[in-house]
Amino acid sequence: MTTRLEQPKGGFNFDNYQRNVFLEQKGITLPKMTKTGTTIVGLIYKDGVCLGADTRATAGPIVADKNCEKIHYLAPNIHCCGAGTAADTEYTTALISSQLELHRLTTGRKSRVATALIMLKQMLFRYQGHIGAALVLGGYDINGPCLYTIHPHGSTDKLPYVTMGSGSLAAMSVFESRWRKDLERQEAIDLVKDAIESGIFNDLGSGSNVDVTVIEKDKVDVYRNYAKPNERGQKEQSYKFNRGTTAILKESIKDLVIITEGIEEMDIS
Amino acid sequence: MNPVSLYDIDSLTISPVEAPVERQFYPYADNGGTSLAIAGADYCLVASDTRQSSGYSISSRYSPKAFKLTEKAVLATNGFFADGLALTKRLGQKLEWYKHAHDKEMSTRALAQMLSNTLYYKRFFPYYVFNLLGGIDEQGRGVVYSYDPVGSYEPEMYRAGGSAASLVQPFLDNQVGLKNQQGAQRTPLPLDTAIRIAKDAFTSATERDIYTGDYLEIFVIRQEGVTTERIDLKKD
Amino acid sequence: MDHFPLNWDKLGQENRGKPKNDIFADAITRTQRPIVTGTSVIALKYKDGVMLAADMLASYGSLARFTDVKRLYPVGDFTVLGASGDISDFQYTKHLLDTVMVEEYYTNDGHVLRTQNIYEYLSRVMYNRRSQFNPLWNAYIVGGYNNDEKFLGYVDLLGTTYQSSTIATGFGAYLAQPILRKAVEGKEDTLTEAEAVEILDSCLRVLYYRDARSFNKFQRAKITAEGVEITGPYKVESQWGFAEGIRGYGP
Amino acid sequence: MSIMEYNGGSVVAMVGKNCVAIASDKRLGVQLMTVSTEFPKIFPATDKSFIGLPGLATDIQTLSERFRFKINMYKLGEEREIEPRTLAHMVSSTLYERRFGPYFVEPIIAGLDKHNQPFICGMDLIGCINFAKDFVVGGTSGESLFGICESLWEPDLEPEDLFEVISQSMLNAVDRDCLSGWGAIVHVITPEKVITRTLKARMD
Amino acid sequence: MDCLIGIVGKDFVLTAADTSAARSITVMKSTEDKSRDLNKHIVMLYSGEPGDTVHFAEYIQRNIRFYEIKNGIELTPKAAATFTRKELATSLRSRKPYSVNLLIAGYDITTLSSHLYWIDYLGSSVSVPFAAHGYGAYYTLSLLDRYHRSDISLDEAKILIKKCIDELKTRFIINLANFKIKVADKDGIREIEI
Amino acid sequence: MDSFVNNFKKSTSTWEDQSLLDNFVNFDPVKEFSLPTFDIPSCLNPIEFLKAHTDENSTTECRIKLEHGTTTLSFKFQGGIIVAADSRASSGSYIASQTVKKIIEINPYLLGTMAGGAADCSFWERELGRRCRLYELRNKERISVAAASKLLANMVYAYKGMGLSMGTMVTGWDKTGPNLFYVDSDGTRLKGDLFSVGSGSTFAYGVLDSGFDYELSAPEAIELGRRSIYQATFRDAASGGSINVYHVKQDGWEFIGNYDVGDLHWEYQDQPKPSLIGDVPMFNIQS
Repeated sequence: MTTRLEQPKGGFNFDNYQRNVFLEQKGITLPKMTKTGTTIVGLIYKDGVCLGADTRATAGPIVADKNCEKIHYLAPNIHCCGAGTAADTEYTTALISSQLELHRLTTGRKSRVATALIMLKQMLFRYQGHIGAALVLGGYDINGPCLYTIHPHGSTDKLPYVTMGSGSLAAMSVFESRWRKDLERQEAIDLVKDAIESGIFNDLGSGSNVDVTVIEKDKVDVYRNYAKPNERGQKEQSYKFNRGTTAILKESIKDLVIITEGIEEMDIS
Repeated sequence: MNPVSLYDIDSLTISPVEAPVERQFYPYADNGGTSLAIAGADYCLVASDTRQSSGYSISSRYSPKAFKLTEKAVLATNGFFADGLALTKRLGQKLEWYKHAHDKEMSTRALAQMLSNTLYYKRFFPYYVFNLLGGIDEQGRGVVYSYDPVGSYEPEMYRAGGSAASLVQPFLDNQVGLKNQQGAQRTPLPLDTAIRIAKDAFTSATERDIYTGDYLEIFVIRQEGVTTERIDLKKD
Repeated sequence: MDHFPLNWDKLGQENRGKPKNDIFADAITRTQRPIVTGTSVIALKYKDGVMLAADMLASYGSLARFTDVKRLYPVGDFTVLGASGDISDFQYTKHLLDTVMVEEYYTNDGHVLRTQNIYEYLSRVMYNRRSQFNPLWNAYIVGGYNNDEKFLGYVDLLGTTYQSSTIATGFGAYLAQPILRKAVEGKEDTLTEAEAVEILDSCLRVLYYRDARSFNKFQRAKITAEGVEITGPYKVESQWGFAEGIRGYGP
Repeated sequence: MSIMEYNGGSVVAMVGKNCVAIASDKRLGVQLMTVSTEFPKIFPATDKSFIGLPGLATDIQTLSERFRFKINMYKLGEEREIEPRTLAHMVSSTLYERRFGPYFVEPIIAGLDKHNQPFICGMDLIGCINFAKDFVVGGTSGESLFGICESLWEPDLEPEDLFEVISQSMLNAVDRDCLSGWGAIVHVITPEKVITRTLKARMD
Repeated sequence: MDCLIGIVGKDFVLTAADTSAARSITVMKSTEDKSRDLNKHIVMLYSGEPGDTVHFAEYIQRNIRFYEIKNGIELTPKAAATFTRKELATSLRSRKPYSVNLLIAGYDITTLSSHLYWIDYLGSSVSVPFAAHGYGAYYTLSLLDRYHRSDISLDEAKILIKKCIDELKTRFIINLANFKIKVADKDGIREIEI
Repeated sequence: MDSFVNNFKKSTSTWEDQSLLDNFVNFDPVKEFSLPTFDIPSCLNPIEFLKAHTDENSTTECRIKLEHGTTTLSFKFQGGIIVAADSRASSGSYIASQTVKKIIEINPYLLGTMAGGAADCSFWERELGRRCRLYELRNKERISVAAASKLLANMVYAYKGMGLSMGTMVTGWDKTGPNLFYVDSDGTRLKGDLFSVGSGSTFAYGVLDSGFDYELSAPEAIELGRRSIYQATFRDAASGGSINVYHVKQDGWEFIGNYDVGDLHWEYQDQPKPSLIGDVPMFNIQS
């Protein structure tokens, strides 16, 4: 009856795997994870890269999150849109982001988009598609604007305009008919917005708002909810209840004592 | 009575295979969509969104799936649209025959039972539809009948069906059925409140169910006849 | 729909609705699947009537087998049937419709089948074949113009039907429909013929770029008060120089 | 039957005006048989934050202990209470660590941060955080809860109004779900106090 | 097919376990004790995969004994249940998990109260006023709901458990011939007849 | 070759072939007692096809969720028969309805109960009602409960293996006195004194057996029935809603009442539990 103090160590933990297989053998089905059906896009314009994403996260047919953030920060000059299993895109980008930070600290140089690309594709390839992250990677480094897509199995693509996710075809139809070389900044943003909106209105896995991030040389603009084409209107009536509507069996109240000490507390957060 | 016929299962033992069987072909699809019906003292409200989808694509933004069957009844079908349409056409035919045979329109109560039987006669190859039948009875009171795909039905005061049924139903329980509310006044629900509740139920369902949206069609059935109203829902 | 990106190339009609646990796995008498297939048909309503367009390719698997197949078929004077999916089933449907039209003609009572009637007939045929587990492996668009009324309807192998001001089958449902909806919704009664042609051409171009089973040889049907007019074969202009200067797939 | 439905149970959390509320049902079942009606799924994390853990009962217990351990370790190491947002990330990484052999819970966190700002969030079973401004739900009545919360919730509810809204949402949602219910418990957290109430519910 | 029942009374816990050990379609033995005394005041009833059950029960029994020898403290029922739950949940994550359902019944001499813990093979543990495992639960739980009170006396509890056993004898398809009844209270564990 | 021939043989299973006149105009006396015919899907194994769509554990994408889950009971006592049932219909874990009438009034002197597939029960018991009425018209005498239950059993037996799901109790009072039969879709038909059917039946049996006595007074018997269903709804997740109680008497059945379990629980909660020692009445009967 000894107790070991568990210290967190890196990497995945497969403790539960055996058990879950055992449960599955007993005829129990394992649940779904939150996926972002998603439309994500990116394009290269005259002075940089413009990334876009919708903001709907789904769990099956249900919208789990109406305004989630799908454009992730990787480095000051690199951002990355994620589609697929939501937690995977979240953690994959976070992991690579921290590695890039360390890399910058070690080398004292700005991160290159190619570095991020290689790190991402090697990581995804290592997990053979089990990490379900489909990414659009964009950034600006000494080679100028760069744009890549990375598939869950680790294959990559390099193109001037790309789309991913379940709404990729809807978005691509906009790009294919309106993209041209050397767009102006505002034109690029508008095109990206239109592509995302095409996904939002035609693909059920995508919805809500448009997020846009513009990366230029030494300048990144994050437009969270750049367009909100789907604001919910006013409800017909309020459904406030009279107090005491709900029947109660028991009640207990815990008062919180607010301590104000003389010494200014040091902000350590 | 012919005793043989009582045990005669010939119609079942004939090999039903008449044509080459298709391996990949799957005869059903789910076209999504939600409906609700509320019965009032002298009206019945049937509301249904008009999105028809297949997979993650919207097939049509305006493809109504609630149909006026008689002057006193409206049927909302959710599930597989082709089955719903086939069922509606079949009911329409039967109602026409009934009219010619009896020189009157079928009452809503009789229609409800007929719908149940029609569904049950497809017990072994069911229509993949979840029906709501809303109407007014002989006394002019609102009635709602809800069905499972093979024809089990019951009269109710309010009901939601379709892809967002489980999202809408608790709200109706609370606001129409006044469930779990202490000291709630149980007065008959006026029509305008019912319409407001229906609209809010659908705007809420549209927020969370990807298969519900585009337009909302509200049928109000009263003694004087059926009126229709169409409002916009979100299109994402 | 499976939205795992690697499965996306399998999208479209041929993979629709395969049961996950295939109970018929060891009970095959004959496998039926589309053999020679046509890809998307697209259609829209505009000011003067209805327009449909499709390419002229019939593929045999991934082989571009026949390059001069007419997939837009006039039925009567004011109706056009656009077909995607199995070509032989389409030819059978043409035969069925011809028979109906001929029968209607020789009753000689002056009554002509309107687009709605043809559409209704076709959708009942499709639903009936589905109910017999012996579907016609197609997705059809029926467009027509009768008594100042524009008609555009869709029916597929399951008997699923809908009407809309813009319709696209096959891959077009993903690639062309967004363009069509944006350009047409709300403008059904104001779009001129020239604009409609331009919209269709831009859809066909995108489809030619992105649909691997498409072909740069198209037909376009126009149904107006004057009747049916089928134009083509014609090509759309395309540009493939977008990735100039891009080398490789990575850094 | 899905593993998330094996024991049943649901949790919901909502934001009000300078307050948050979190509610859970009390059932523990084995598939359709109810074993206990005294099994709340909400655990206090700090004075002003709670973790709700709907899902498989054994994982609820394992994780509640694990989080208690981690929260205490944090307090010992940092000499301060853990903030709800920090807690959310801690829970999330604990879950994602088991990406390929997950715990079957969908945690929900509700609390007030050090500036007494409301914070709620929900997660899927591998730790994808959903930072919501209105409400989050989890468990077997998830769909029903989404629907009714979407209709009943409105911004800036006072604590007592928030209590009514969350209670009515919970009660009506679990009444449409076989596997949740048999009583409910609600915690309303305000800067001054934590009000805990046990609701009178249908017991079928 | 095992059946375990436990009832918490005012100052005691009453448990019953059937005594038949079956294999395939044969009853191999009809006097099998399906319980282990964890210490003077705690008894553990087990059912589940044959082999796993006894092995796991004795493993827990020995470990709790070891703890007591080492530390000189008797575990409370709650502590014993928590320990057992954790061991079970851990074993479930191993290559060869124990598939055992348990009832842990005991009298807490520190608080002078009686407790019953229901633990299933997944490692869910819950404190309940009465519980049953196995198919028997489907017949007896409603009876226990109907008649159980928190201040039930031992004599009444005995009648109640008799009612449960009688119900199983009438309705349950398998003939559970005998039951072993145990009581844990402040004086320790003892077997009784009903 | 067979399949080739079949191609040219006229199909018998399409619905167009059914004459619509059948339902309204033609009257064929032989048909009155023949079994209804149903559309069967033209695939190789229609039973498997159906199972794949209606089975609880099927993973097909368009699963047809049939409503199910129930506790029903009925028992004979000196004053007749008590029939009681809950009112919940669930599909999956979603509660589709809390107000199902699971006791079917076949006619003024016959009752049937509903467990298993709701549509199966109501359709076949309606059909049974029709046949009983025809019997009555033909023979100027009511059908016996035994005969009625046999009719039902024979009808569903013809479809055995096709996926019907029905567990019902047919009760009534005929010349031989009160009668109670259990009939299910396997074709089983049992005459008995006390039955409970459905997912919560084991829980109901527990309370029922312990409180049952043939000599119970009518109010006591009614209370026993109600109590047993209540205890089942408490433990069984698929049972609940409200309790309907019927009493079958010599001159037909009487509807006793509908009791919402939500309120009943708190009512029962306030009542003291029965003592287990001594000869104390088991129930607190009000009025």
